[in-house]
Amino acid sequence: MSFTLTRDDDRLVVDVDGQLIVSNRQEFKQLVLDEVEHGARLVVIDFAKSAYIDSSGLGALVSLGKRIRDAGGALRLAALNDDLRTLFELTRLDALFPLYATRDDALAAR
Amino acid sequence: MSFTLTRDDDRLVVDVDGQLIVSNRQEFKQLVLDEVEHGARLVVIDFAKSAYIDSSGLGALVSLGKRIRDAGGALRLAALNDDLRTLFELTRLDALFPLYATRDDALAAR
Amino acid sequence: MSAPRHDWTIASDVNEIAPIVEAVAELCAAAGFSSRVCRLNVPVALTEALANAIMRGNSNDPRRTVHVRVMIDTETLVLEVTDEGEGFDLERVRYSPDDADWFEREDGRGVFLMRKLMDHVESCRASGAYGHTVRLRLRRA
Amino acid sequence: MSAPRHDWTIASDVNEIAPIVEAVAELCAAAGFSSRVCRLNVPVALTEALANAIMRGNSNDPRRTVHVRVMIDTETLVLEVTDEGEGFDLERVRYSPDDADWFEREDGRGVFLMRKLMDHVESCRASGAYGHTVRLRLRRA
Ligand SMILES: Nc1ncnc2c1ncn2[C@@H]1O[C@H](COP(=O)(O)OP(=O)(O)O)[C@@H](O)[C@H]1O
Ligand SMILES: Nc1ncnc2c1ncn2[C@@H]1O[C@H](COP(=O)(O)OP(=O)(O)O)[C@@H](O)[C@H]1O
Repeated sequence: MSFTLTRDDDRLVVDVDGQLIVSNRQEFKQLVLDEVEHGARLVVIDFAKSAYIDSSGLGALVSLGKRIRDAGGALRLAALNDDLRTLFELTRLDALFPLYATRDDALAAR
Repeated sequence: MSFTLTRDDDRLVVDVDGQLIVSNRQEFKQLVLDEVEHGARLVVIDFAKSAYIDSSGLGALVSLGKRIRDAGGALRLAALNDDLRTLFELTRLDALFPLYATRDDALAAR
Repeated sequence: MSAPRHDWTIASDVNEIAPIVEAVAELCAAAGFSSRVCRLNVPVALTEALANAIMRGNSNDPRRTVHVRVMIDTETLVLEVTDEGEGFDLERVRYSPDDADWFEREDGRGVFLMRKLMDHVESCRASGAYGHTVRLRLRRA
Repeated sequence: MSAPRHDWTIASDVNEIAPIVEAVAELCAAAGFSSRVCRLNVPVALTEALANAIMRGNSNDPRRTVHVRVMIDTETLVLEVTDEGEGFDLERVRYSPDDADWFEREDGRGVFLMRKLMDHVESCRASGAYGHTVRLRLRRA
């Protein structure tokens, strides 16, 4: 399980390698919030290497999204497999986050 | 499931064909008590064709035993398979009833 | 080919007990439980649980039903018997041969026998489920 | 040859969750449940139940343990997660996307997800058993 952060100006991409769940939600939130404190405004979470997420992971995304929007930024999710998409649909949280096919789509979108 | 009663003077043998359980305990008790009312004093229950018994069946035997002893008679159990023996041992009710190998043993015993 | 039946809903009538017990004993035999368990432990313990569900839980009310569910895997057999009653505190049922009237009372040996014949007996009224359930568990010897 | 493990006792530490979830998903795969169920429904629902047992039931107290039991037969998967807490009334947990703050609150979606991913979720403090158990049930599709 690891998070890889790639920062480019005010853009941050976080690769989630493994599952974003209760045991790492705090670390994940803290890593992203630190970057937001230091100027990141477009945050893309890349789930290409992630199988699923639990309610804690979803909750972390909800609260991060709010914090980032409050800072004038945006949180975008990319490369979700079908199972991950299902979780966002079941919880209707897909209404809250734009879901992109790839990180590049997410970064390129207006 | 059936009970077959064989009466010879003050001796009664009841063949239990099937399981003596909650659904037939009343019928069983009534059949035997009727015979006791009409003079049966040595009552032998033959379990050769019976696989097991439940707590209702055991309870019926306990209360019958008491009624028969109160009438000056005796209740004896015969031809119990291993499973039936186990049930009497687990509940320690083997202390209450003499267990005989065959109905003839039960009838012959002093 | 369909899997054999693993659950049943019956009316609150003690005559419903024997056929269910027979079917469950067959499931246990098919799952490889010992013949002793299939002949003695399972039939007697299940008969007790069903009788209590019908007579105690459902007070013999013919409009109430009893639900039986069997789970068997490679290690364990679980029998669940659900009635429509209020349930009871199984922990407080402690009647045993050490009690003075054990050798005189007609009733009251059902829970004792279930405990002797199964590895674990529990009772619960689950939040999120209907009714009251007695759950019997037996590990393969 | 011994049967794969079907129950575990773990400390109240969320880092214990992932290995158990993986082992259970493997049991489900071996039992022939669909890969979707093994990848999504079982891991997420079990993670929720374990997280609640550790954090809510046992209040993260390291001296308290959580017990997990898996039952799989030809029709049904049952997961039992037992903590040492007082339990709770699952019926009263009804938080859903229809609630005003659903899209803002960080917590509170665990039970909702378990219900969506499993066929049946129940909670009980059994008389005759230790602790409080959440039981998840899923029928094979
Ligand atoms: N399903 C049930 N619902 C409510 N109470 C029950 C149930 N099963 C058992 N009990 C209670 O536990 C007591 C003991 O049960 P048991 O040992 O089977 O003896 P018996 O049923 O012969 O009295 C019963 O008398 C009843 O009060
Ligand atoms: N094992 C448990 N023991 C006690 N309470 C629990 C347990 N599981 C859940 N709860 C209660 O149910 C509530 C809702 O749980 P859940 O939907 O998983 O959301 P969350 O745990 O994120 O608050 C919890 O806040 C807690 O009050």
